[in-house]
Amino acid sequence: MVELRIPSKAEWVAVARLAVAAVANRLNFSIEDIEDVKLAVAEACTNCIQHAHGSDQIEITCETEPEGLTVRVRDYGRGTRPEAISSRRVDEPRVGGLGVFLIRSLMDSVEYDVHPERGTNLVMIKKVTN
Amino acid sequence: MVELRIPSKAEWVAVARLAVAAVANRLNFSIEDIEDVKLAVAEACTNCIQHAHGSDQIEITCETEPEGLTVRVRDYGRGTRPEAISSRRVDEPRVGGLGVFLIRSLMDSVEYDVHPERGTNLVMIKKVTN
Amino acid sequence: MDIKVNVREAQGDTYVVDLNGEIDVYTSPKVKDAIGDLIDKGHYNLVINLEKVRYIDSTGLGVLIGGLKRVREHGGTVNLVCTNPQIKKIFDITGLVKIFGIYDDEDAAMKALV
Amino acid sequence: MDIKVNVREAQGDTYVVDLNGEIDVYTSPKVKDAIGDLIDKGHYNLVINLEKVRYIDSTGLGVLIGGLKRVREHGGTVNLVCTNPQIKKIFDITGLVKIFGIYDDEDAAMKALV
Ligand SMILES: Nc1ncnc2c1ncn2[C@@H]1O[C@H](COP(=O)(O)OP(=O)(O)O)[C@@H](O)[C@H]1O
Ligand SMILES: Nc1ncnc2c1ncn2[C@@H]1O[C@H](COP(=O)(O)OP(=O)(O)O)[C@@H](O)[C@H]1O
Repeated sequence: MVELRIPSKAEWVAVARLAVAAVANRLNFSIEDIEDVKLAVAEACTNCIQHAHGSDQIEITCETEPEGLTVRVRDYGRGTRPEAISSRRVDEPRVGGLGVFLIRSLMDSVEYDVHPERGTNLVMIKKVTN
Repeated sequence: MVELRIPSKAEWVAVARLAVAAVANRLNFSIEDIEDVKLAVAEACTNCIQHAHGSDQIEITCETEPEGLTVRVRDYGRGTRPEAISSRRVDEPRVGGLGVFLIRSLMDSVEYDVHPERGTNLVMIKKVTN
Repeated sequence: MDIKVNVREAQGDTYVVDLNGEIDVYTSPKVKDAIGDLIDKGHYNLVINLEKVRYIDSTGLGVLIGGLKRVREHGGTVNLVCTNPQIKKIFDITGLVKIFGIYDDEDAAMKALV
Repeated sequence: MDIKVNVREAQGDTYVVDLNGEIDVYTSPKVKDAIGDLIDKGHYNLVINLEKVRYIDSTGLGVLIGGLKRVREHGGTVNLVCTNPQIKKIFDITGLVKIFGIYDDEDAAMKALV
């Protein structure tokens, strides 16, 4: 298991996505799959920074198995209502609301554990296809 | 502070050096400086893997300040005698013994805290020059 | 991990914004400022060249959508140049292909403006 | 993060080992095996082409030194092709420039063998 902790600040999101991409690189993923994982991790971290008020750190853990990669992203900030974690496509130009949608689209399994005080715990899995 | 924990296995050293390089990228380092930091971190992790028997994890932490980057690499394995952490140049072809020498050459400050049971704690600093 | 932004005037009253690097939550404010400046100065027909963008996330998409909304209020438009397959895929998945004109080269993006 | 190894026969009884990628504690065994195989088969004059190597650490250096030691026992030698300034610096710092013949292109490394 690889564990990473970054400050909940915009400048460190790139560290998280590059580290997780490096982990994913050890599995039999295509370049496209690795890009998917990178973006999903970045979206999850961005949401911690923008929405999880009161949390100063983000914890990212990666578990690798031959069949796939499990990434957990969690914060300890004020969480949201489960309904907020919905996702939508864009039919008219509206800013925002794409992060969770992208996470759900790019990963094979996405589970949000949302808690108003304990923060948000996201577990997502990308499967190795070939 | 950015914290990373990897299994003490050869395949994860690349994750450590890429993550630390990404952290270093946020400071005003030259590309050459970033390469120096990358190699020093990799050498430190390689030594944990090859010499710190009984430790299954390596902890890497990065602290950034405008003046420079402090990287700590520590294991919890069987440590060595302080005299072992010496360094040498190569005058005849001999395999091994270059890791600590490179760390000392590439970083601006290197401190080893070596303990036979508690493991090895390496603190190294790279200063921003310009 | 960073973004370079370059703004240049093209034919007519169109402006081209060249982006080079990665657009994420950290770098997108720089892109937002560049586009906002152009719009503030009354330029409503823009080509944003993403050919050298290796990575974009939802905050980057948000900046592009925000720019498009603002120029549309003045009858203008934003066309994108994009060839990177991963980034094209993101525009596809999010349905943004239906909202932006996305072109393979700057010439085509330019012609489609006027 | 990975290494590609390609071995090819050149003029005389010399062999060229092309390396492409990063040589570290994880990937160096692959390089060691390729060089070891050549030596086991009685080839003692080698050019190792590092032009496409972006990164090398002390385990990679150790593999090169180990190869050199073995061929020298048979009167052979290992010449390196290396242009990357960071990697040249590592050979410099460690004093390995004095032990290896390091050349800017394969032709020069080849000529210096014979
Ligand atoms: N880590 C988190 N902590 C608190 N709320 C979150 C978190 N992640 C997502 N959310 C909620 O989910 C909503 C949808 O997120 P997203 O799709 O990324 O769009 P946006 O961030 O633009 O609102 C957010 O507005 C927020 O209410
Ligand atoms: N993390 C560590 N745990 C235990 N011993 C260490 C550690 N780091 C360095 N050493 C000691 O320092 C010595 C010199 O290391 P180095 O210069 O990298 O050469 P090498 O690894 O080839 O022996 C090692 O042989 C080992 O005894």
